[in-house]
Amino acid sequence: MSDASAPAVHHGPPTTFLRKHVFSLDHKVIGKQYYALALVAVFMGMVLSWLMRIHLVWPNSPIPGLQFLSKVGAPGGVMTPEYYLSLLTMHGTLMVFFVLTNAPFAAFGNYFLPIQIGAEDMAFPRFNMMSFWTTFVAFCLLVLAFFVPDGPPISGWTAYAPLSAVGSDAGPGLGMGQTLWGLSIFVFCIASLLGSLNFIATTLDLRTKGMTLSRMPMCTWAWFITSCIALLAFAVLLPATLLLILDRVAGTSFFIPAGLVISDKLEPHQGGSPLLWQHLFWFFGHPEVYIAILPAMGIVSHILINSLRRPLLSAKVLIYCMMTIGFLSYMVWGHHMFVSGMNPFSSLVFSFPTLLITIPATIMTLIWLGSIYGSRLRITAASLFALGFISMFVSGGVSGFFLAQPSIDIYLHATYFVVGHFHMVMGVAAIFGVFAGTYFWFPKMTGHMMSESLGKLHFWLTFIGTYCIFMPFHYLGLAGNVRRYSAFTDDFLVPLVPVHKFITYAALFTGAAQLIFLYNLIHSRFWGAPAPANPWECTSLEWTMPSPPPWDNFGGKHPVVYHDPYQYGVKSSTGDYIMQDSPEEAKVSA
Amino acid sequence: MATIIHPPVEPGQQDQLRTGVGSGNGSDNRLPGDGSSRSVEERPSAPVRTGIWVALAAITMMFAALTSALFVREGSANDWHHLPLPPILYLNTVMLLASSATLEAARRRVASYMRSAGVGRDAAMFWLYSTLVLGLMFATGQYIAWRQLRAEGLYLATNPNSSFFYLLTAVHLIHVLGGLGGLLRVIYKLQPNVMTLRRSTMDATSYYWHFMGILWIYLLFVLWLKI
Amino acid sequence: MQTKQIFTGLVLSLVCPALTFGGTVSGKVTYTGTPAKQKTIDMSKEPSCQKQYTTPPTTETVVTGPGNVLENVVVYVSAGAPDEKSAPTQAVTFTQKGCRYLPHVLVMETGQELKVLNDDQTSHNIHPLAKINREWNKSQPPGSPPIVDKFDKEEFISVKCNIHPWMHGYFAVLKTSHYSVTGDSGTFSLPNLPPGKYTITAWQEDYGPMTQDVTITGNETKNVDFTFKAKPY
Amino acid sequence: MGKLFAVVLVVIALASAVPIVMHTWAPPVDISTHGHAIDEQLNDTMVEAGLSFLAAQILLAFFVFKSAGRTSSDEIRTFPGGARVMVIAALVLVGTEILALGVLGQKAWANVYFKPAAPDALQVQAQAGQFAFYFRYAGADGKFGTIHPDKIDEGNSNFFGLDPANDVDSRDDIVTGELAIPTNREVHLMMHAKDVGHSFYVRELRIQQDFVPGLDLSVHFTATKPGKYEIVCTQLCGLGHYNMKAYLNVLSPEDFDQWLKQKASEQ
Repeated sequence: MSDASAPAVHHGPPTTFLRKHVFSLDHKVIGKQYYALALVAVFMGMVLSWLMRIHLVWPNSPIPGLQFLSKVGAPGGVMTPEYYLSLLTMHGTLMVFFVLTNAPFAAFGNYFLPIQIGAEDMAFPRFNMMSFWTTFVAFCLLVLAFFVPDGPPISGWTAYAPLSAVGSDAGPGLGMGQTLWGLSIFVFCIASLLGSLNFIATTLDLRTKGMTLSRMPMCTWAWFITSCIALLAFAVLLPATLLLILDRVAGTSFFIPAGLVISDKLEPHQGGSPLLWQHLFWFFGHPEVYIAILPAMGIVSHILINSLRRPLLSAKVLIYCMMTIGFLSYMVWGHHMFVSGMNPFSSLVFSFPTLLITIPATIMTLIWLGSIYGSRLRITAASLFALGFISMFVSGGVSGFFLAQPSIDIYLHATYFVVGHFHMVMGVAAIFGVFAGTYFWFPKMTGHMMSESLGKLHFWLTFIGTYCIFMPFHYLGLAGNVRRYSAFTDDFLVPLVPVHKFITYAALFTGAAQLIFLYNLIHSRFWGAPAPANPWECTSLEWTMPSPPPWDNFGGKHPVVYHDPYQYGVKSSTGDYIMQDSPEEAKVSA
Repeated sequence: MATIIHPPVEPGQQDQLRTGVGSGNGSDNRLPGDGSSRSVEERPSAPVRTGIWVALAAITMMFAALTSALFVREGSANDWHHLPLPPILYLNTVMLLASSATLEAARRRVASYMRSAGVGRDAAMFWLYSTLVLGLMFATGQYIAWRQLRAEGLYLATNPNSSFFYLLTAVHLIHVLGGLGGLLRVIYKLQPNVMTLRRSTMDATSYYWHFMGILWIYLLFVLWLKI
Repeated sequence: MQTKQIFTGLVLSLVCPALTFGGTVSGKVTYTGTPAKQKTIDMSKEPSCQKQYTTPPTTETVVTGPGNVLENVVVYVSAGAPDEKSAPTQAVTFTQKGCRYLPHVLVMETGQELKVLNDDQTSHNIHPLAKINREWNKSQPPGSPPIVDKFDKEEFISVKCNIHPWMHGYFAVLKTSHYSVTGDSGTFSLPNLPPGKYTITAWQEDYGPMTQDVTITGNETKNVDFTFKAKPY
Repeated sequence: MGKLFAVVLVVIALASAVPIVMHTWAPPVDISTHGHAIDEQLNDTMVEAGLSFLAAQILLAFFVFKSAGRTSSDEIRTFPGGARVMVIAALVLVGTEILALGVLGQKAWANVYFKPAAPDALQVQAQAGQFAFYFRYAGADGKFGTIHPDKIDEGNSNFFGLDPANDVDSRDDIVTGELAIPTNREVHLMMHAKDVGHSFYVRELRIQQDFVPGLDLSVHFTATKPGKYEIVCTQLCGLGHYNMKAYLNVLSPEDFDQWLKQKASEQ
């Protein structure tokens, strides 16, 4: 009756163009679609950040051409304060949801999770296709907000109620734009839930013969743990946004208290609780940080091991650490609300698990470091970005140490210190993971090699550039520079403007450097040298098949797995490694 | 109907698996625990069955969030007017529970029908259809409950309690309708000319349906509760 | 003689209404009782504006002059006069200077162009809390071009700046061109009214409207005074 | 290339540390009685976090430097002690760090939040609205008039929605746009949000507290040094957020009484 480890839906080779490239059921195509969407989103978000940086240091001078983007938002090219906040909101939302959640998790996960466990596809290919196209709808809804009359939302990616709930009385951008934002996130949640469900079922049921849980590669583990986190996190954000939308369109009062007077107008609401939104949002919001970073950790470990030519000191410990982090991420949301008027005792309750997270994080870092010791490190674009990830993860991690303590948070909360912290640890670090993954897996995904030299150039510029951007953020925070300001008119902020100028130049420079990556990506896709099956001498299953893989991955056969995934530093017929599916015995390494 | 993915393992291969000792210190190479050295008929789990449990976990989380929101909101201000539940809800509850029973009966019939290919299809169908009918009656009952509240002038935005009442019942009803969809799919797959039903699909559908019943009891309790 | 005069008058009135020797309604707006004490505005939030004043400015809800006269009262023909065929072409301007509105009450005709200027070193947001017309809320950084808009329905619109909450003024959007705003003398005059029955309305932002009927027969000047009852709070 | 990476990384790590060590962009001088605890906490954390930052980056650089370019001819060496050492190190080092900081931090936090305001503290009400702060002193009768949201009329400078016509308590309330307080006397600030969320942040006071609509919160603090400091909003509240501020005017007790009299006359 039951047919064990085959997808619930069998699908033959795609025939029509639509099935091949658009509404494809093939996890590999869907993975690429996610990647493409993330690529569009990341460049949009980057341009928005450029505009913000420019406006910050030259607030009253026109930005040529901006008036064509929005006549109201930038009359004569001079950005209005509300338009700055619109860009800020859109930047945050695009980056967190459509880049950091999509690229390392949905894109690479979709492409490689089934292959790495030896399955021919995801457990539910139709769900898989649906989850991508739902995400796409969410993306369109968000971008649509750029074109509504009163402009995109201005309440930040955290959309704190009541600002996000009371509607256009509270200012431009809080009408149609904010509603579209809510709808977009609502739809995105549904997509992510479908996706996570698929990942979990696939990992549990479609592992091929011999692929025990302990034999799964690090990145598969990371994707699996991440999908467990995402399943529960988005299941909370979904109803939260539903309540927000109802407050906006149906006149309910979930988040809007009584007696609000906005522009001399008494709002017709009663009794709602703004803190309720903050609790629901951050219950999702903090795990979301790990949804962004865990896949990057997995990818980086996978690539690092490959370029170190040796197994990690202990893969098991690393996996347990990831699980611990995932578990703890549900007990720490309150550390975003230390000064929000929670009961001061609960601040301390939230502070301790937050500090505890540093322990698994430190263990992971030390294991990465210790594994580099005495290895045969191969420097490639991928491995450089992997090493860069570790550096960024450390830099962003230590600043979390400050913010985890309520007393210090009194001073640093809502300053650029926070901005620097999360940009480094969840922004740049995760993106470095994506870059590493791209340089590593591009040959497999497209059948073409990427230019290594351009890749390395891209790394150097990005690595130095990002440090130039985000380290100064911490200094600004220490000086008490408040975030989310569209101009620095306060007396104590004016002296800091030179630092902001430096950051702006660094941002423009680093952003421009990403064009090298874009060029490399597109050029190699069409004119890159043809890729062999296993260019990096890697052991996991995705490298046992030709590049790019056939539509059914293993060509109808099902691989049998004989080893744990990282048989490096051994003597074998192939060299210093043994593929997971080769029955060959490993000689004790010399 | 069973498509066997792994052919039963030859003894030689089995030994290979046993003796396969890897170097390095990743995981130890014990005999694969996912049953690769057994033939697949013995393997209990199938993606659909796992998938449904995962889905139920997500749904649980969602309603946990919604109901905890209810409790927070109830405590956050003194504008909470407790609304008396329309009595028809209790009738609906009975319907839903009854439908769970009928579906369980149906599941058993289907199983036996599949084992003894071709015998006892009508019995299975009868129970399936009666589940469908009961489910639809529940849905209509919920709709009537809304009508009664509206007649009393209690709308979505009237007061926090009515907001949560409409919200919870509506979200639950949407999930119930989803369950009915699954039921129709099962019925379709049992048509003589189709006959593509898998045991796992049947089970998944019934787990989901039972869960809807349990969830409803919980929601009813939460809505009835006065703090 | 007589006939000739009337004839020329008629011709002129047909040719250019502006020059007709019609009647005039003029008068004075005063109050009785004690008006509320105007509060001093605390601009400490915006030093660039604060330093423009030697003595701190006060609110302008009720502006009085010597002899109990009321300023900033809009007096206009609310009924009797034919609606205007077309709005005047020249725009009215509303200036933000020293974090206050000049003028405090700006009268414009429906469909007449409105220009909002920012003479300050800080950015303002102009937020007309219109109820009949379309409400809008745009901010205007220093150095950005004037905001141009128009209103097409008759309404007294309260205007505010959220960035500087004390900034408050009024747009009086009227259907007629026969209006006048009282100055420090409290007097007004509505000239060039062709013979007919008219309703004259005086509107004060705090005390609301008062109306009086007046009949104009030919070339005369009718005196109409308005007296509002002041509230101490 | 690996060696280059190591060098660049060390340079970056050291360069990042310089401004911290030089105190180029440090918090301003603390003017509160509770702030020193926070500053100590900040400094301790800076030392521990800074050291672990440098240690980790330099270790990474060092290992990369050593192992880059080693070929298959060189044997693979495992870090002495392997994973166990790492785990123990993390547990011991970070564990103690956490305990130390956690406990210390608790004290600093307690100073601010767990002590109730002194009964003789100066009662001031702060209202945050789009996009300005307004402050209210009880006046001669020492009683605050009640707030009537429907009566709020900013054009008429009635920012709190007072009703002097019927509410006698409110007639002598002193409403100002700047927060003046006397030195060395505790101030009990009762916070009220008029429309959306805002926040009260004074760097020099080491105080940051959100205004949450529908929730009446309060903070209390004692300022020690006279001077003019900026109060800014740190909770995104709309288009004027960046320009939402007020001045904190710390005066000697005599000057404060003077100021209060003068403001009372202006009401």
